[in-house]
Amino acid sequence: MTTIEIHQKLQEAFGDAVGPLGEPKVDAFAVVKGDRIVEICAWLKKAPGIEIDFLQDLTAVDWPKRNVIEVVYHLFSFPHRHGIVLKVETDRANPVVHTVEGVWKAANWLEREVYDLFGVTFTGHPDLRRVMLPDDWVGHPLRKDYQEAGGFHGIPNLRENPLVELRRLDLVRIAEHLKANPPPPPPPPAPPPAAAPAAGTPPAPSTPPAAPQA
Amino acid sequence: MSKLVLRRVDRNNEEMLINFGPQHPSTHGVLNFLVETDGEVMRRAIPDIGYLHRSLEKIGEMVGYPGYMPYTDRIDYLAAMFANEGYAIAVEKLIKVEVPKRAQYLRAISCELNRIASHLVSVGTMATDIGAVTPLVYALRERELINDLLEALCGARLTYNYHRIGGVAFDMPAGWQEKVIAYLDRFDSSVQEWDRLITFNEIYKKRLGGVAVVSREQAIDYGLSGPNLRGSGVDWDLRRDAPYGAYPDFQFDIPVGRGWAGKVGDCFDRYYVRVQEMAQSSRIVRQALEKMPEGEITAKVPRKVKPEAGEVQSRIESARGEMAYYLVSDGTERAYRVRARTGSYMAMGIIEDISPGLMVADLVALIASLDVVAPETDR
Amino acid sequence: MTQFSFAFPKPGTKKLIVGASLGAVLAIPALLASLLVFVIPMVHKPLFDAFIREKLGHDPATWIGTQWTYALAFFVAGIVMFTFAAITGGIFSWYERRVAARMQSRIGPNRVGAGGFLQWIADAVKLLFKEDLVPGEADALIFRAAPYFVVAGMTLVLVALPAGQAIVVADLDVGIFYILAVTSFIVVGIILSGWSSNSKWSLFGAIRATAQIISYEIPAGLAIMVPVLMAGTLSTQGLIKAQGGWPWEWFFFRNPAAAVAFFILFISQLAEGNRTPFDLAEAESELVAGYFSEYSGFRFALYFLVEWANLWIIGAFATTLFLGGWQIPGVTTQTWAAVRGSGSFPAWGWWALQFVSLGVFALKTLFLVNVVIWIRWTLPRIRIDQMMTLCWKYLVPAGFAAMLFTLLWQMVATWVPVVERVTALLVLAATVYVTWRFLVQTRKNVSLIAHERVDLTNW
Amino acid sequence: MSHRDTMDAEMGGDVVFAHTSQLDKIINLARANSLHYLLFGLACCGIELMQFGGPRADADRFGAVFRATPRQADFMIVAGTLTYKMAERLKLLYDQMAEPKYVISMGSCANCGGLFQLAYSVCKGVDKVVPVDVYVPGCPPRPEALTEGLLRLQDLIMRERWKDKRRPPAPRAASGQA
Repeated sequence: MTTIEIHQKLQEAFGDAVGPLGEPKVDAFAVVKGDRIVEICAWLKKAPGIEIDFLQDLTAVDWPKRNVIEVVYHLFSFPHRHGIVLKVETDRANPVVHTVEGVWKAANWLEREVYDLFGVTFTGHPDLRRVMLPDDWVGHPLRKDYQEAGGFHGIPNLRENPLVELRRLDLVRIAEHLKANPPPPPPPPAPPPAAAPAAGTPPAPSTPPAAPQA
Repeated sequence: MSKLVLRRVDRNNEEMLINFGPQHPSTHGVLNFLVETDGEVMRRAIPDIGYLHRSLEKIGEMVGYPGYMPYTDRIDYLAAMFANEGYAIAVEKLIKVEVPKRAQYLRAISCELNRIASHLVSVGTMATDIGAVTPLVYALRERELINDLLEALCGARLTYNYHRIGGVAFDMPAGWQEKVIAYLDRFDSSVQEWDRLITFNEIYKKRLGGVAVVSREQAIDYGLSGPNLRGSGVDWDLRRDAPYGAYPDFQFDIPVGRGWAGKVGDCFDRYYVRVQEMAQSSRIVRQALEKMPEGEITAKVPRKVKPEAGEVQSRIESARGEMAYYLVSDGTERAYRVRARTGSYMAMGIIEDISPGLMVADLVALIASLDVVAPETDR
Repeated sequence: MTQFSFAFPKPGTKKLIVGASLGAVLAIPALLASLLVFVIPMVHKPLFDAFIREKLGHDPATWIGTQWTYALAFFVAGIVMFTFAAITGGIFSWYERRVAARMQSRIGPNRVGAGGFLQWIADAVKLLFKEDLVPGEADALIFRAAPYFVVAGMTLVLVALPAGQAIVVADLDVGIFYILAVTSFIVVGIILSGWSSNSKWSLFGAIRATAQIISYEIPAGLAIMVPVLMAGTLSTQGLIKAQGGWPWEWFFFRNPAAAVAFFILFISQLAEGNRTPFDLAEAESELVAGYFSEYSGFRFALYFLVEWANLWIIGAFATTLFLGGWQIPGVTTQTWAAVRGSGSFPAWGWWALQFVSLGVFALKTLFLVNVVIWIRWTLPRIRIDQMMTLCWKYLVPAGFAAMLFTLLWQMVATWVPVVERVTALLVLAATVYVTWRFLVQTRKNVSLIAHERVDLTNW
Repeated sequence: MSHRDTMDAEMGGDVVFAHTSQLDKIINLARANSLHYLLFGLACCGIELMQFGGPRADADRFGAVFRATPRQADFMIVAGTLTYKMAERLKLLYDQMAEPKYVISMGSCANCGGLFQLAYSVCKGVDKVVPVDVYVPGCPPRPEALTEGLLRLQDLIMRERWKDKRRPPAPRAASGQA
């Protein structure tokens, strides 16, 4: 059965809860209403000709312009070797979806990751807590508007560009040398300090192993 | 381990809580298990991951399509070729580019050699976790030779960055084919040597037979894939059942768990499936080298990869199960969302539910047999 | 900038280092052997009285200093035995790392001295200079005392363990009983170390080690009963004297049950020494480092010393009981008396024969030590419940059966003495055949891996 | 430039290389030739760390045996990407090691955060958490490069004087913000 046939069967069973099948810009998907997702998945798992028994992937995509976080379900069936992609659109301010852990146990950890990185709360989840990030981490990183906290537990996030560091050491040594033996003629003009090279991408510049002050 | 978890563990403190710590010789990489044991028998092993979370999916959104290729190596550095190939196939699907035949063959060869290397490490560390140190060094010796071959091919030992969008980076150097054939002759006798050394060792079979059995339905329900799925008796391999790249041209069979040392789906099955897969991979490489066509090694791909808006998912059979890349593009030259679904992450999900009743020594065997590694789990 | 010179780049020094360590490779075992042969026999009463009478010119019975010099002599003998244990422990640590590396097609330590022979000295000196670290919340007193229990347990065994015809510190007539009693010191030390380091891993390792060592003392005891029944004495020297020099006169071959008892004893000794496949206590991959995971510096060196000195004890104990100890083939007690000659001090021939008896004993022990090392780097580790079932469901019943069979066997042997000689030859033939089959199989396996060339040149 | 007997303090580590007496040489010779390293393989460099103990670049030749507990380790090879969540564990383990302890930072991820400069969860360099003695460049560095790092560490140890305290107690992180 191809994805289109599955989608027709879905629309017969659930009517308007299942949105139209997007035109296949490479992969087709169907948008589904959030509150009936569990029924749909349970039905897909038990429907005679479909039997989708393998939750291949469950992830999320953040669309700030449409103010929505899509939870994407990639489903697949081993016996029939066919699959379909379902999406649930949740409000970006307070994303809530019911868990499908009852249907497939694989959803347990996938949903925990989506909660950790996107902040989508899955009601009914047995053990919803952060899986990747430390528990006292602030914010959900994979959202588009995530601001980096600039360090964690006092460990700074910045590394000064090594060239700047070495440049400064040269200046210190030259000054020291000049002070040690002031040359009779006027000292040659100190070479203009090279502007800190603007790194191509906007990431924070990196410092070398900073010398201790001791 | 967070306070939330401690609340879940019952507080009559009759059991002992141990941190099977992030820095532990037998947790592959930095995985942590809070193990609640009553003496030797475990009540529960709660996995705690994230010690190697390098935010690869966030970087995917900041770096251009071609720029993300070196990062895919780090998603699973033991099977870096597969990560490259998965990402390359996903982007090629997105920009609808046809990869020339020779490039597909080179991809298949490099991937299968990398599968052997990855299985060698997995099988070797499993033997060490059960207590025999010598097999690990034998595996490392064979792996060192594969490192030389792949270094001759693409210049790196571990993080290859060999595949490109639309093909491969370099062609085979002169004389490389004979070197690979010579290595495979040696490797086939080494696999038998390996079986004599450890696989049919009485203590090894006793330690792994019938331990942590994962039934067929459980494996599918928890989303296991690759050797873990085939170890439980499910005959499913993406290379044969959803073929991609050059795999339709090769004949190879898929080893499936048959309960060699106990029940189907126990630790020994998952282990022995990997040993047999290594032999199959060397068969594939031989066939690929014989039928290697001439021709271009990369298709015409524009300098600035700017796919039109849409989304795609590519699925390949990596050494640790099914690796799928889900790319969403919004028309710019940077991906809008990059998602890598990996086999180890799903395998971590099953550990907490199988571990009650096992002994601490069996937890080590279970982790090794599921072949979970930190980079794939944490991404 | 001055170029900093490393410690010994000067051309002459390298030859000096290699020469010195080659000398050490020969000198250290020779020094140990001569120490044993010349010092230990002097401690026994007849020779010592003769020493006082001739050399010091006093009558041993009446002279008040006899007891003091006697105590001094035993003190010297104690020091000799402890240095012997320490140095053999060190040499075995180097030897095991080389053999393990060679089994894993690696090279193993070869930077310190010729072939890395002085590696153990480097380890010991480094561990001496480490920080004396006692974990904060550890029970400091017991933490510091624990290693010395283990070392005491190991050293006391050497008192009754023979190494040559007259080379035994004290030939107690309850030797075997004493050795079994003293090995339990090690268990006490392990429990203390596990408990006092106040870390879950150490406690885990200690409880496992205790369960293992205590439960394997039962099959060991039963297996020891077989040679004791055959020899009729508990004294270690007596046991060896009851066996002859030739292999068919060893207990191992004279009684089929003794062959079974040998394997039971060997397995139990492996378990008591925490050697693979029974190294559950310090399981690298499960318990990080078992009961000594909180120890560092010199206390950790003591644990390592005991682990490797235990190798010698495993080998010596099994050789004494089953493989005819120091009996030199063809040399009977008459020859010993003849060589000793009259007069209070034995003639030079006697001392030379002592060297030969020490050599025979060492050869057999080192063979068994090699087997232990070989097993360690081949077999995986068994689980704790399997270890328990192996002990209580297989070894203990087998031990009882062997003991009962020996009782019957003794009666048969006394009625028809030729039966014992015939079975000895039969068992010897069977062993030779099995060894030959094993070597053929090994050569076939090695030839299967055609590409594998054994390269012993890169020392 | 004025000739100075000690290595430039700002550039290299803060260990003063001074004249070592004959006794120092003997002690250091023993210490340099039996360095046990702590198993701390984090990421890809961890696999090269396994190869470093493997058959070809055999660490056992130099007397370097891996130890699982920090108590019995002389130096720690931080091999791989250090994330913030792991940084506290690293500090804990470093403090548990017995005193004459050293750190080899292996791989560019450990040296300065490597190719994960954009990552929010990666600590940019191990020397923000523990003082580092030898930096081994490479991603991942070859086992031979790590052996070179080990030899550099042995040189470092050979030149130390035993009587003066080796290292200021405060780790670099406090002064990392140059």
